Amino acid sequence: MAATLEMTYREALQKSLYEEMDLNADIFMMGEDIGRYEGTFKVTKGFFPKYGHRRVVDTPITEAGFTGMAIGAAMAGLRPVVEFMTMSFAILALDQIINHAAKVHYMTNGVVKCPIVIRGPGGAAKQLSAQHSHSLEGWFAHVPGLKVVAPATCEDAYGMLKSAIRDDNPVIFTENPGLYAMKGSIPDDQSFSVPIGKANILKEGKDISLIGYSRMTQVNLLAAELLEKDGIDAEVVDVRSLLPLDTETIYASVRKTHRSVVVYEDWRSGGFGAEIAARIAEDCFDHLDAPVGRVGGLNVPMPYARNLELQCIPDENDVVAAVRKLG
Amino acid sequence: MAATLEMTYREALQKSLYEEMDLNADIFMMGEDIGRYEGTFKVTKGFFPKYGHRRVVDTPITEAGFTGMAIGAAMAGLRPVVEFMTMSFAILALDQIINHAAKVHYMTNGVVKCPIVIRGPGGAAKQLSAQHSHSLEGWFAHVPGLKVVAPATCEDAYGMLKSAIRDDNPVIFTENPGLYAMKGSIPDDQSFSVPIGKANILKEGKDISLIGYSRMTQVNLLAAELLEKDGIDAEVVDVRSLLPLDTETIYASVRKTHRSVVVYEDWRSGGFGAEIAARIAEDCFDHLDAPVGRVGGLNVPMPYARNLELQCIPDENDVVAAVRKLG
Amino acid sequence: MAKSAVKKSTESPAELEQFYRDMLFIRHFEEKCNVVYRQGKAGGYMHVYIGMEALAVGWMNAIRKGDDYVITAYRDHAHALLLGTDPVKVMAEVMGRKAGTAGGKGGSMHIYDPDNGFYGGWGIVGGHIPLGAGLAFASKYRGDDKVTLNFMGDGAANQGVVFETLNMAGLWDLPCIFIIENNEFAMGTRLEYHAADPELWKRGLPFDIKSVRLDGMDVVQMKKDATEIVEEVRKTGKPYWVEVMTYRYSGHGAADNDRQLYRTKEEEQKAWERDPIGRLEKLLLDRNIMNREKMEAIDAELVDRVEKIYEEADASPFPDLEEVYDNIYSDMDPEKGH
Amino acid sequence: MAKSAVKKSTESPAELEQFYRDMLFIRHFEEKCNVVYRQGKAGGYMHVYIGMEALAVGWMNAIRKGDDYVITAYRDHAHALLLGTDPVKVMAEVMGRKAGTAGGKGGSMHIYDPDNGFYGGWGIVGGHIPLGAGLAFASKYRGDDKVTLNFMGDGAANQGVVFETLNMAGLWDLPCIFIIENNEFAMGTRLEYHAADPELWKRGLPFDIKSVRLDGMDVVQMKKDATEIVEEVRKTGKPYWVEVMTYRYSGHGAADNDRQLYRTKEEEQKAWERDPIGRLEKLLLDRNIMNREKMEAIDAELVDRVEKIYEEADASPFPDLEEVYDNIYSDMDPEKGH
Ligand SMILES: Cc1ncc(C[n+]2csc(CCOP(=O)(O)OP(=O)(O)O)c2C)c(N)n1
Ligand SMILES: Cc1ncc(C[n+]2csc(CCOP(=O)(O)OP(=O)(O)O)c2C)c(N)n1
Ligand SMILES: [Mg+2]
Ligand SMILES: [Mg+2]
Repeated sequence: MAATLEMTYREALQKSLYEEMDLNADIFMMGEDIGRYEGTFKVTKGFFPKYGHRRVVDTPITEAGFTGMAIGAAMAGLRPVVEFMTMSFAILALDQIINHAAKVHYMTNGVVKCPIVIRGPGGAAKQLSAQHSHSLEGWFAHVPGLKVVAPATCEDAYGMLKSAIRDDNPVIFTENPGLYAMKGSIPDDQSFSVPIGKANILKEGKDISLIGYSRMTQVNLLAAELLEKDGIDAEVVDVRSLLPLDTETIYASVRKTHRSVVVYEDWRSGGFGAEIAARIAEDCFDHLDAPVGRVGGLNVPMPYARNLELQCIPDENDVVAAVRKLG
Repeated sequence: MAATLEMTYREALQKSLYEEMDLNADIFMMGEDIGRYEGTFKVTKGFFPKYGHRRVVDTPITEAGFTGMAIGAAMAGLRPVVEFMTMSFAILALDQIINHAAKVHYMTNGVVKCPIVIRGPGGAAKQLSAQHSHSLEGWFAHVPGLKVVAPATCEDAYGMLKSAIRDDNPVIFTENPGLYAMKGSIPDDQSFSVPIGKANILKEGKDISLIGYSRMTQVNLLAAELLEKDGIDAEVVDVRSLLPLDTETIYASVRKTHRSVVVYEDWRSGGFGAEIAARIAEDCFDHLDAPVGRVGGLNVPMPYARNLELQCIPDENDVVAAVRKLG
Repeated sequence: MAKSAVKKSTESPAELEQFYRDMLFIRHFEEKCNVVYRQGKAGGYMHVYIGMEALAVGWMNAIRKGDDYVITAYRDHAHALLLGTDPVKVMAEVMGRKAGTAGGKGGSMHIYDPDNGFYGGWGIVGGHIPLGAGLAFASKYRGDDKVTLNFMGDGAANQGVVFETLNMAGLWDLPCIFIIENNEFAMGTRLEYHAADPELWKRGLPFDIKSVRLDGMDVVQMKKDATEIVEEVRKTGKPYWVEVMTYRYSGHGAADNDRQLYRTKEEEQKAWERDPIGRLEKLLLDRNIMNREKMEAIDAELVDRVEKIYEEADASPFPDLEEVYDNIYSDMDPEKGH
Repeated sequence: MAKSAVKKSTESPAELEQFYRDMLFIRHFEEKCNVVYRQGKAGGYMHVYIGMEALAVGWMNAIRKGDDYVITAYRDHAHALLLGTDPVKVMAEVMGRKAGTAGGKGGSMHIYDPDNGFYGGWGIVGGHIPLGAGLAFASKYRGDDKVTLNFMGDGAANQGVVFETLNMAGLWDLPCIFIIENNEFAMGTRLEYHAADPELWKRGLPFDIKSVRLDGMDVVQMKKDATEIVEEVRKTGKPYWVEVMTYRYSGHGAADNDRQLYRTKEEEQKAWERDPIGRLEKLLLDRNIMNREKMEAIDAELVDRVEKIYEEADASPFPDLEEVYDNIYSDMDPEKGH
């Protein structure tokens, strides 16, 4: 077992990007203010000085345009890593992502590949208001042709970004602004990577399965501690990959605990948690001692005032309350 | 009870549009080829000659731009009815719809209203391939601030379009290309309208609830006939309105039949049917004798070849099979 | 073509003093916003107008306030204040208070005041441009003679929807004035790095739209040029595309505290020589319209005024938690709870 | 500026005959597609190139076929055929057969053949334009000297993403030639009703991109102009914006059978006088390069060839049902079943 390195989620992403860019000269980065300005969330800090403007491309504020260009470059065999300043802005590039990147492999019946990674902070940061706080992973996970991942730990940020960059299909890689400064450890092993499509049990438990992804997995870990105090032994299932979705691991956990709550930051109604909950309810029907609980963001455009905003975003107490509700 | 008129779904939409435009001079229509060309699906046939280019505006092919202009006009008090040639093209205008139309009322804390209707054919027509066959209603129904309706009958097409146009909030009105030529009857009463937010039982039954919207409700009616032959008495619940969602009517049906299948044309994974199924499974848990079944479109970019395409779109046999699977 | 010829000023002393007070008030208001942000009493993204005051002052004095339409992006405090929005409400919104223009739901980026003709306050770069044209569309539809001022940044001028809108505005003759506040930077990206041709004023030409580049650091000239254009558009009902050269002395937003990543201290120093307030002060002194003492008195008065505005806003309560569900729809509640 | 000066032709008789055969082959192929569609053997949206043949023939003869990149929208049969794609595969795709370029999954709008440099075949108006620039971006990134031909319609030239792409192509010097196939209509909307200024060639100017308007009904001139531009772009590595005037005699798509909604029979008649094939025939006759008999012989030969292509395609099977799940991903299956 290799030694480990302590670093933040942000640094884990940077390490992954550095190592992949050094390995493969076809990889380049594209995005707004990622070069000279080092990125608004500083994920790309240091890359422009090292790789220059050829491989670290500062773009105009034209999300549809530069995303489409990256897709075309990928069709020609390059391996672009596109950063959205916030994933909310991907809304402007959805046609490029969904109608072009996601479909070209199928529409050419396998002749053209589109190895592109689209990454950036998804979900609410702090008081960015209604237009800058979207969680779009559920929309992407609805689209055949895309892969969608949402790592919750430093190790997965490091290992899954490598897999995403090496993947020959378009991969949506969503980071949560609340995770960037989180510390954790990753194996000191450049050959390490985490496959796309495998969920992960972060804490074993026998009483209930707390199922989530991205930052909500961290919230579930906190909730599990609170539940511990009430003598409830919760299992924390980190979904990690929304498309493909590892139902096997999820179902195994639910069939063991017979209870589950699905937790996601996106608007509760119509978020991807609904799909996960619907599948559990259908495929684990005979194993459920209680309905599949759901905790999602309030169905509200994100308000600016901090006290209102905090209400909208699920936290560990909301999870505990949902668990209690199941009785 | 007023007399009724026989007409197609398309004619019902036209009748509704004519009557509303005659009633209120602030209403105007905007879209690609809706005027001189009469609309690709001919829904706006006859309007240009009658109202002229002031109230029937032919636009360039710039979905984001003209949708945004309609939103601005609505903010100024006009009542635009925007047609998308196919709802698939709404993907190019999503930022305008979701970040602007849907949020302005909240971001101004109620000061600005946005009375706009966005309508057009949603779902697969016939061999339009991957880029022209989207069902987007699930995405829209995920967004607080929007209302989303999907009428399945001529009467609802007529009555719900009136309610949509009279609504002071942005309403997504999705029509299915397969419904335009369908014949039906509507009340011969210009004051008639169908409120947004109420589901409708189209056929009563005691054994199972078939829950769907738009064209899939017609598919469910056919499935109900087939099931009849096997002595299964299905209840057909026409959801009609996705946002707001009339869970009361849906739950009442499920609590009566104890069995349900949710049917939708959109990709199965992550479609709005998942939300409906998740809610039933959670809120009707103690009333279910079987898991909530789901029938959705294949998780495949729509292929061109007719034999492949037909495979992707749910039909009555798929529904019957799903019912049987529940045992 | 690019305008330059500066005409002799004919403004009255009173009007010049008003320009001075307006610019200085905005400057102090924005500086206070920066302090408030640093104190943690405002959050998220907040963008101030320091350095650009002459631009908004010139244009807002060229229209029929409250009647004509105005819309802009997230750098929106100045536009609202000049249109007559209660400064306490603006400050309260910046601080996320119930008394704010949007009850604390919008914040700095989303100030609105339709009663005074102000339609926001938008956060998606370029996204509000078609909305502005839609306001102008409504004017034309109704046959009134309102004019719409549709402001955007130099970075926003690259967004596709802007060109889509220009084409329709030209095609349908909409009384809309598109105004680029060219402060030479899009966040950390210099004009030369985001525009193929930095002369953004040319972009209206292919749509048969009158296009011009103006100086936005001379409030007197700005007001003159703006008045000419506004009156022409009111008469012709046709759109206008205007690039106005200005500069922001502050960071892109309150969270941008490393300006040296994209420009040097020397460059900023040089830019200060163009400071629109200093420039007007010189004019006022040269023409003996105002002396230093008077200026200092006005300055003190405005600093004090802004302080009072802040205190009143700061004394006002945060929104009640239940309000989170209000005004998503005009006629119904959303589903409640997580 | 708008080009006009027609230079004296220097094409060899052999080359001129090849132009003739190419244009005539496309014409007959497309007419057959219309028949196939009417017979119900093709469905969905299908758009033919009748009237526009000289445009594609001119450009495809100006590039390094198979090496340079070509991308266009849904009106894509001609481009593929001229690049060397097996006509049987194109016809089979139009008919939704397994033997098609995309195994029947794409249909008429989505023909692809990267081995011959053809990258589609796209259905979202304007959506492929940034992709084309991305192909050019790859050339520049790799330092090869490929040129990209990026075709679009006059209606597509209004889409915002086109302008976003022009700005980046100009900003980064991408070897991309943007070519507007201006056939005067966007479906049922006449140029004058969708463009503020019908001179679309001007739209490259604000991005510091060389821009020109050309005649697309004279195959000889088209080939000459195209060659000049392709060679210049190959040398300079800079983008070019080209508007080519042409006309479509057919309906917008095979489903458009009421052209009188947007143009008169007289107008169409007049347009036929510009028919690129008739025009070349006249030249061939005037120069005694070919006589009527020879022309009729070639015509008969090509009609026969197209018939054989159709028969071979029609004899080929439809895709197997299981194939519906193939090639969504390069390395995994989707979830199966409803
Ligand atoms: C669509 C979109 N992309 C990116 C952003 C992030 N962002 C906010 S302001 C800004 C720079 C805009 O510069 P400019 O248009 O020149 O306006 P300025 O801030 O200089 O007034 C960026 C990139 C955004 N808000 N919206
Ligand atoms: C984004 C989008 N909007 C609308 C359509 C429907 N549509 C297909 S072709 C077309 C007209 C395009 O005209 P033009 O660009 O001139 O190309 P042409 O067909 O004349 O070759 C329209 C409106 C579409 N496919 N994509
Ligand atoms: Mg700027
Ligand atoms: Mg055209």
